[in-house]
Amino acid sequence: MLSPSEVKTVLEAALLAAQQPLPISELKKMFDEEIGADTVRRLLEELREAWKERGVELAVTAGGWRFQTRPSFQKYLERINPERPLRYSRAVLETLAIIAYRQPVTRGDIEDIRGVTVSTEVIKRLEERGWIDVIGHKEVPGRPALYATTKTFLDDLGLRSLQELPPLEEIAQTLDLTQTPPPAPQPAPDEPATAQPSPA
Amino acid sequence: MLSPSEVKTVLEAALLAAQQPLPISELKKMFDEEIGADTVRRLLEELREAWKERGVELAVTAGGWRFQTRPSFQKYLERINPERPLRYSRAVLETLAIIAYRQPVTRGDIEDIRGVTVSTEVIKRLEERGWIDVIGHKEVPGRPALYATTKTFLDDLGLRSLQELPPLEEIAQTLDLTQTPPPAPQPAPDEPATAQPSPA
Amino acid sequence: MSEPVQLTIRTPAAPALNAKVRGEPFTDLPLDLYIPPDALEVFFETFEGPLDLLLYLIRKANIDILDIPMARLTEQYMEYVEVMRTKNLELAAEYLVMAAMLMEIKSRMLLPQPAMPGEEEEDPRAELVRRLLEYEKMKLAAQKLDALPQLGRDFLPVEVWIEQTLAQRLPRVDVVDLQEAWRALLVRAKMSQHHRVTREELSVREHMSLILRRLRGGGFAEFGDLLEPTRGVPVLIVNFLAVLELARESLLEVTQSEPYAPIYVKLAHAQPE
Repeated sequence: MLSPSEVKTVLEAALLAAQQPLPISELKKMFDEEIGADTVRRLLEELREAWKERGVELAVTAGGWRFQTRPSFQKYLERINPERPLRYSRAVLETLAIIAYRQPVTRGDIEDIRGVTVSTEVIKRLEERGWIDVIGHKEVPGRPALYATTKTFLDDLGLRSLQELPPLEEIAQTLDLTQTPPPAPQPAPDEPATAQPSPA
Repeated sequence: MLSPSEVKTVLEAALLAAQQPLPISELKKMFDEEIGADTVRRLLEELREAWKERGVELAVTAGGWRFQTRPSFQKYLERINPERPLRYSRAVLETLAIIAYRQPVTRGDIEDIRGVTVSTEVIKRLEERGWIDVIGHKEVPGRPALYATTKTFLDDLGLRSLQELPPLEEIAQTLDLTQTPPPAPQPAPDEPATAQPSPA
Repeated sequence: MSEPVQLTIRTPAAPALNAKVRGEPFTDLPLDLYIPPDALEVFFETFEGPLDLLLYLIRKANIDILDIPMARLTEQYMEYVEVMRTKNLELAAEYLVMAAMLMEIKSRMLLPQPAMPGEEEEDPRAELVRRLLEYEKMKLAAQKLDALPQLGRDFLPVEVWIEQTLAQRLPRVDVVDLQEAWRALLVRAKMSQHHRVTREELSVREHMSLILRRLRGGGFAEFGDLLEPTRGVPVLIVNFLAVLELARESLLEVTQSEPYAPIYVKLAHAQPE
């Protein structure tokens, strides 16, 4: 039979090692003896009290109890947890590129170009980011939504207009896919040569 | 300017939140003030002392300092972490031992020592665990891959370096058969029965 | 072969054997080794190969590994191999190679020995002994490695949640990413012929989006207003092309009640949203 303080030590170890918040019902499973939810809760409260002055606190979330760093320690921690820049998947990036260059487009158009189905998830992520929206519906059976990029998209990428996107021909040429060179050096009428934004 | 006890609180929070062991050089980066490696080490030792009676301990491995649960608490924790790595077969363990103690080795070297072919499966399991990797190729026909153990291997077994591997048992005093054999009947070198880990 | 397998191994002591049958360790083997046929397979599976089997025979019989009686060892080894063969157990080629090696060593032992020890001639058993010792070392090392506390199996890493005060982090995208994405599409689809989009076309497409946005309410707009003539000729032309393109793609309805009357434009089948 474990003493209350031993139970508390086990609870602490379990919560420190847990990958997600643990509800009391789960924590109770560790003990052979029938330990009441009330007892566990009281011990957790004691633990919380004991961690009060530390850089890590015991918090209750929707999913249960978990240890988490205190927000005020963030400034130290982020120096050694350099947040790896989040990246969109290839599916998201390609879908975005197609909408940017070929707008307005339907999901079907995107699928034609990518050659694979486009998941709702991908579209939703771009919509939630505020980078694309539905600007109408194509008058074909099913009336598919027409997507276009938004001003937020331009702002977030530091572009004044879509014309500042790298010209597609250039991209194609670097691949040596186009046989015929462009007929004349193309003077962009309304854009200085330096307008292409340099990525930060 | 942080007081030593504040620095200790930050160190503790950082180590509790870290995804992998942190070396002192990394821990130092959290502080604006120039805090010497010696000071950090002393504070870490104090922390280690402070955690002595808990279910979690501060350990030092090849990669640096890490909080980890104590093996004696595993019997409680595994009830709420039902997913556990499978035990490795003898083929996997012997292959690992040969790579650990004789690195860098080719698959051919491993086969010579074990006297049986080494399946790709075995090598793959160790690679997927992140315990071994290819560090080069031997300049012989076929350029076979040379395998060595990784830092993850040391970290996962709680070792600071290969020097801390369990010493190889000296089974016979000499391999030189031209010398006179040992006069006394050689005791069976088998390990005591308790040394063999009992399968779960 | 229905009769029980009878193996005779003269063995003064039975050292620890790392073999298990049905989870029960083989600790005390009788001197006359009898293994029930159904346990035999399990028994042989506990060997990791010929070296492992040889080591077992040597240690079991308490033979000095540095002075192996080759005739006896070879005989016992062959008995096991024979049992495996007669029981139709899958016999790895390595066992046969080892059998050949043992016989070869045995026959070389029969050759006249050099008069004095320490001469050039090496003991024919030297290579075998070297391999046996090395394998035994590694076998024991493997057991020791397995006995070390192992992350995930015997202990867990501590990794508490890092509470973020900052705004939710979002993936970064820059122009180069889009360029790369398009390049990837080109490489995959080799679509350069089909999708040659010029700078002008892009601006047309941009204005197509802008016009659709303006008409999203569902009402009519006057054609002339859509063209935004006040913004200069390039914009006017681009807008004109955009309206034509939209009409061609049936996205716009263009109506004119009579010649020279104002032209009105609205979304095709605009539905109040």
